[in-house]
Amino acid sequence: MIEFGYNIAKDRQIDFDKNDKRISTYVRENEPSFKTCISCGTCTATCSAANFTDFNFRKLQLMVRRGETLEVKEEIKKCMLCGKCYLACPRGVNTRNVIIQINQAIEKIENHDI
Amino acid sequence: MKLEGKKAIWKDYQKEIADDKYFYVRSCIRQNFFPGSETAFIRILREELGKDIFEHPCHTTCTGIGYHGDIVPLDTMMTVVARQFALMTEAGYENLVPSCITSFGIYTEVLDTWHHFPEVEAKVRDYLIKATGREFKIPVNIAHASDITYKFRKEIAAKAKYKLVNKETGQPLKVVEHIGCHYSKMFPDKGVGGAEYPYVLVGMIEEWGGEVVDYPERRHCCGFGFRQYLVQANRGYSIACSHKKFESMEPYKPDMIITNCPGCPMFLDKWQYAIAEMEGKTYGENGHGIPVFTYEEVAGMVLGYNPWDLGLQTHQVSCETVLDKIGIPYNPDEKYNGINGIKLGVPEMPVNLKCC
Amino acid sequence: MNKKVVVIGGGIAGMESSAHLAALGYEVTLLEKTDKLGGHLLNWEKLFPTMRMGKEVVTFLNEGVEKGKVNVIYNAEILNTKEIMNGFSITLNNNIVLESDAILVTTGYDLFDASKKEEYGFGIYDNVITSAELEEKFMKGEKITTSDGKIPKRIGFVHCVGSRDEKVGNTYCSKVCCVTAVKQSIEIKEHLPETDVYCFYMDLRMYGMHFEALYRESQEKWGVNFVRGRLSEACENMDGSILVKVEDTLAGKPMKMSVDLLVLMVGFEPSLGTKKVGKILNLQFGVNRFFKTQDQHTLTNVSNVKGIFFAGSCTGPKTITNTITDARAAASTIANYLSGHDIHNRIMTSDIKATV
Amino acid sequence: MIFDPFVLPFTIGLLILFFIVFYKFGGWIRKFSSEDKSNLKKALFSKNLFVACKEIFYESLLHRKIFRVNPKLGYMHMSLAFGWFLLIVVGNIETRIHSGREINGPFYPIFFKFFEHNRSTIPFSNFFVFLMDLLLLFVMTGVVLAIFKRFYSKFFGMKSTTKLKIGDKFALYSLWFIFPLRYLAESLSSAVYNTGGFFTGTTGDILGSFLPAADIYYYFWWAYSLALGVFFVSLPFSRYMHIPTEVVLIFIRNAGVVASKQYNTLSEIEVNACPRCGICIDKCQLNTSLDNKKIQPAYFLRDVRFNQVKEEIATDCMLCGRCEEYCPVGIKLNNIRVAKRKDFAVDYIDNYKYLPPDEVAKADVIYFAGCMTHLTPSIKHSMTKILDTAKVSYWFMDEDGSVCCGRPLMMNGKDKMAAELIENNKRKILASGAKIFVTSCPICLKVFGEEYNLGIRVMHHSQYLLQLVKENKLKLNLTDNNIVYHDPCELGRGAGIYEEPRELIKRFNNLVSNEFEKENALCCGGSLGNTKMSHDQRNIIAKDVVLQLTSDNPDILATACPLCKKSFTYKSSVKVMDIAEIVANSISQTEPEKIISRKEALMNA
Repeated sequence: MIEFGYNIAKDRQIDFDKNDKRISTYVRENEPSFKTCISCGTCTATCSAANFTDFNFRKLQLMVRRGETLEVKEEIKKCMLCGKCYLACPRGVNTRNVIIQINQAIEKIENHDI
Repeated sequence: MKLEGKKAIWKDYQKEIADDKYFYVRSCIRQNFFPGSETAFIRILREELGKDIFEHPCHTTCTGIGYHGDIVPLDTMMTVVARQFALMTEAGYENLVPSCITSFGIYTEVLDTWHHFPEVEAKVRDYLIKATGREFKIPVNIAHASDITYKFRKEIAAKAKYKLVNKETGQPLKVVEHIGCHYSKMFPDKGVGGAEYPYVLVGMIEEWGGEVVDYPERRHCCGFGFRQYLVQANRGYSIACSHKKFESMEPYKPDMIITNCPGCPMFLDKWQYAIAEMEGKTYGENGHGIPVFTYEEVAGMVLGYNPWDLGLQTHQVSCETVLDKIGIPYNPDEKYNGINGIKLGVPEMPVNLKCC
Repeated sequence: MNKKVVVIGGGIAGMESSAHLAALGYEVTLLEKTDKLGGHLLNWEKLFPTMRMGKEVVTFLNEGVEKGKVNVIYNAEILNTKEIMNGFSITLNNNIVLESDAILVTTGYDLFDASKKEEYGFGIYDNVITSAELEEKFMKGEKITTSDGKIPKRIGFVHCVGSRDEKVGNTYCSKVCCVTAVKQSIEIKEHLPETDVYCFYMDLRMYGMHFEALYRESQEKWGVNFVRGRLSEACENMDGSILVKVEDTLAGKPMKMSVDLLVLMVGFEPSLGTKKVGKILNLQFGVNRFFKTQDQHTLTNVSNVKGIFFAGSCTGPKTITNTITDARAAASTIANYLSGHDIHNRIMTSDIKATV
Repeated sequence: MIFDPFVLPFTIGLLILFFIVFYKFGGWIRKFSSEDKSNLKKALFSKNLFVACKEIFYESLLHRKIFRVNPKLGYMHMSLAFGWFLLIVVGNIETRIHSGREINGPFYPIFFKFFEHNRSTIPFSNFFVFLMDLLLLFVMTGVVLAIFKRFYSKFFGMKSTTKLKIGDKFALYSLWFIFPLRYLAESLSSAVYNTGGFFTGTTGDILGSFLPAADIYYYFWWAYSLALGVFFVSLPFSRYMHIPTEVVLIFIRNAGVVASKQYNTLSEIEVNACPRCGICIDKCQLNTSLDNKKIQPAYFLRDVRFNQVKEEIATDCMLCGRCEEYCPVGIKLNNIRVAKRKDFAVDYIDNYKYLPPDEVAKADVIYFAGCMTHLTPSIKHSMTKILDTAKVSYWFMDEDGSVCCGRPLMMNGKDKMAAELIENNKRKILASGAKIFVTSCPICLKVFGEEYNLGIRVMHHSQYLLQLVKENKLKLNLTDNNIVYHDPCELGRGAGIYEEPRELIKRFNNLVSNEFEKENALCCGGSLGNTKMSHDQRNIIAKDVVLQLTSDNPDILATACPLCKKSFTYKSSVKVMDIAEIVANSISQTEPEKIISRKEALMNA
């Protein structure tokens, strides 16, 4: 292998067909309100964690739906589960359970349960 | 795939192409990387088709690389372009034929700008007079060299010794065509067949016996992208684009790639070597790459020109696989001979990409 | 003697306005270019947001036409018109000459020709169809399959095809496509519960009462997915499925996704009839090429020619509900005009008010 | 030796029961921590034992707590438990007196009337015969009520009765048969030997008049013994395990063993002590408002006991504490629920490194609004207005956005994550040097009080505002508003704060009482403890609660929790206000000095 001083840049494109959508499937089954998110961003706007960091629950949910889950595991830990997002959500998405179910899906994938 | 659908679109995008008396302008980078191509073009036009094609020794760059690389200002670019027009006018020609796709794009863009903003044209004429004392006439016809080749594709086919057909199986070769972005993506009307399903190369491939492969990333850029390549730190993006295209075309098992732009054959060819060295991945059969040709080279091949006269030895991905399939004879010993048969020495062979 | 009104166009606007004009005591002649009343609605199975059958609405409208004893002339084409004393003389293709005191134009819309949006591959790729074609399948009770008869695993709906798109010359919103996509998504899920549905939208315009509820139902009950991003291009994969490229603008990333069937939500364009009739009657067209009404708020049924009025989607895209309401409004406007109220003076006063 | 083969089912059953029960108890005792074990030992030789015995008598035999909630149900349980107990005690005394022996076969007193026919030899025989018949009648009334309850639970004012598992069915049906069979066996024996009193004797005479009593009575003694045997063997596998376990639980509790946050031996004993009486089911709003009869403690503890808890059962609970308030066994239900959630929770460490460096202000009082209060800003504005007016030196700790207190994480079994937030907040609180910590959120209140170990006073704003009023730091105007006060779960049942808010309201307004108040207060439905309920379900609960609370058309529906306020606001036609808002609105405008708001003061400085 030759060192060229650069590498093939990673594609930013979401490759939906290849992406792992297990977390999404798991959350959709266990918290159906996950399906009704319209990405309005109210959750992120009110988020306690987003006050201090770039944690973006709206985007996180979307990334899970698209199967872009590489960073989700670390990102999701930033949530304090305080519930402001749930109170603010206009679509009644059970955001706290979405977080909990994402956690569980990640753990189950690591344990090869799903 | 419904071919009639494409044909309907192709019908909508036909352009006027002059049939003789060409003022030919070479491409900055092609004459370096694929010198055989432009030579072949002139030879085909003069010897095979009997056309009047003129080159001016004072012709310079159109500044397209600098313009798209954000280092040449618009006014400078237009003044340089005006000077090229002036050279043509002085030589008594009206039909401009650039060899470079970016030049073609630049000229088209400049003419379109002047059409909408005549005051800009007036200003540029003023600049040109002040700078060089020259004056110019607007070209009557601007056609890219591939347009000319497309126009005479049937004449070439009539004289051809070979077809783009596998002589063993009798099957047409599977050909990927790649159009330079500046050919029709900016001005779809100015390209044969438009921007979405350009026909200029497809027409040649079909006429010369090959079969076109339509793969998902067909429209994607080759990866040159000027700024992407020119800055070394950004080359990862450039190679990623080519990589994306190869990954997309690979399942179709193409025999060859035809291009009509200076950058595309360069990047589609050289990056195959780099990808092979970075990832160990090759896209052709048995560890070979997919040979990448210019349309002039392919025209020369079917007309039976000596492959080494066409400059095929300067390709990174070796062309012998295609020559063998078609049955074009070549002497391997002469591959690296210079003019007058002087041996130039054999280049070092890459590790992962098989070159003969 | 009863005053006479000629209504041009036997779609839903023409039918309902004829019925109301007849009920008001006018002698109404309804001209229809085909041999059936109902227009586009004849090709639509179920209606949003109620999912009721379109033919129920046609039946309702037919009853009105029959009860009003409207004189319907089928296969009618207008050759020319003349202004006569306080009215018009209209010559038809079969040498019938009609006289009328007022004309109501209800020439409607045509669906956008999706093949103009070349990059989406309609007419080129086998598995790209339009919303009208999908509705036709529903209507005929055909199985929803890919071109080679397989059950699609994933279906994509592309919103705004031919709407809100300067490139195709239609900058307006067609109003019905968003909710139609939602409606058709639900029907797909009813037919094929295992199929994933993805809607690619720019904005979701769920402005009508109950539209939002239908949208929510599509997500909650049927699991339809929505991706905000305009499709840049559709390509064909080797297996004939369609690779769509879109930016998921909410994720801020480009995305590619294969769908087995791609449905293009085609928008409204002024119909050929609208263009023809407009020319014959010297009617003004607005910036979007639909008929120009004399005031956007107040004189929504009034044309630039005294005695000629508009109803329905010949003045712009409308839902069925809006069209029927508009038809009744037009009937009432005509009654107002025929009983001697000078609607043009109202135009004057409103103009003055507007300028003051 | 007095013996007959029919005593074998009873005797073997009893032995099996003793073996299993003592094996279980032994296992539990062994698993206790050494500290708990020494507490237990000490308790055996202290007055705690007597306290425990008294409680066992009141609760296990008389079922005093059930009596309080539901007298009919209480009588049923008492007649069965206490009646049976007396039957055993009096029967034993009777047999001892009769036989003159201290030790008899265990079956002897049980089947006494089978073995002894000669009444005249027994001292006080008439008295015992009468007493034993009376006790049997007492127990029989309980049995009849129990059977009646199974088919017509509404008679007991219960809307639902627990569903049975297979062990329960064996135990229940055998229990139903024990006393009727004893009654028949004794009556038929009496028909032959005239051994019965007013109850069995009379019945025996009637039965004897048309039945061949002498031929059949023996089989009834067999049946009676079998019913007892089946009951004893199935008892440890049924909810009737609660009978021995509750006795042990009461003793253990009195010995000072306290619940921990983890699921431990005490939890296991509590789980076994649940009689599945079903009182919790009727108190649960998920049942009464949402018709969810799957998750209540009776079912949850059953699933825990048989190791088959599903996540949704553990998490679909508002932790409102109404069940715990009314549990006759006094099981710490919320504690077990939260402990069990840990089995499903994914708990991480090192999550909150992004929290900003501490910016601490020195002050006497810390005001912590809490996350929820930031979504009901008029509560925090009222508080700052009040604190400014009262010229309190305070630091609004989460003015620029909250760091969560950690309670929601703990409620979901994520203790490690909560500990990190607690550590962060605690450091700031202690650095401020404040002596009083005031929060507007009852959910926060509990965790600051119980988990933070701050060593300073932690108060809810309702308590602190009352204190300010009492100290004359706030002058409030009287109003004639009729105010109904809703006790937030976490403030009332959670922290025992019932009176302060009421006193605060009463001083300046008319407080209207309501059926659902104090311990009986309903949950607003907003609960952070429940992660499963949908938004629609929460709305249904909120609507039901608002309906109950506003039945007397009050002017204001007051509460003291931002989440309750939020839940009610969308569903109530009556104005919903937090107690802080009511106080802030009543602040006397005739205050002589101009109040300089904090912001102005800051700008001037």
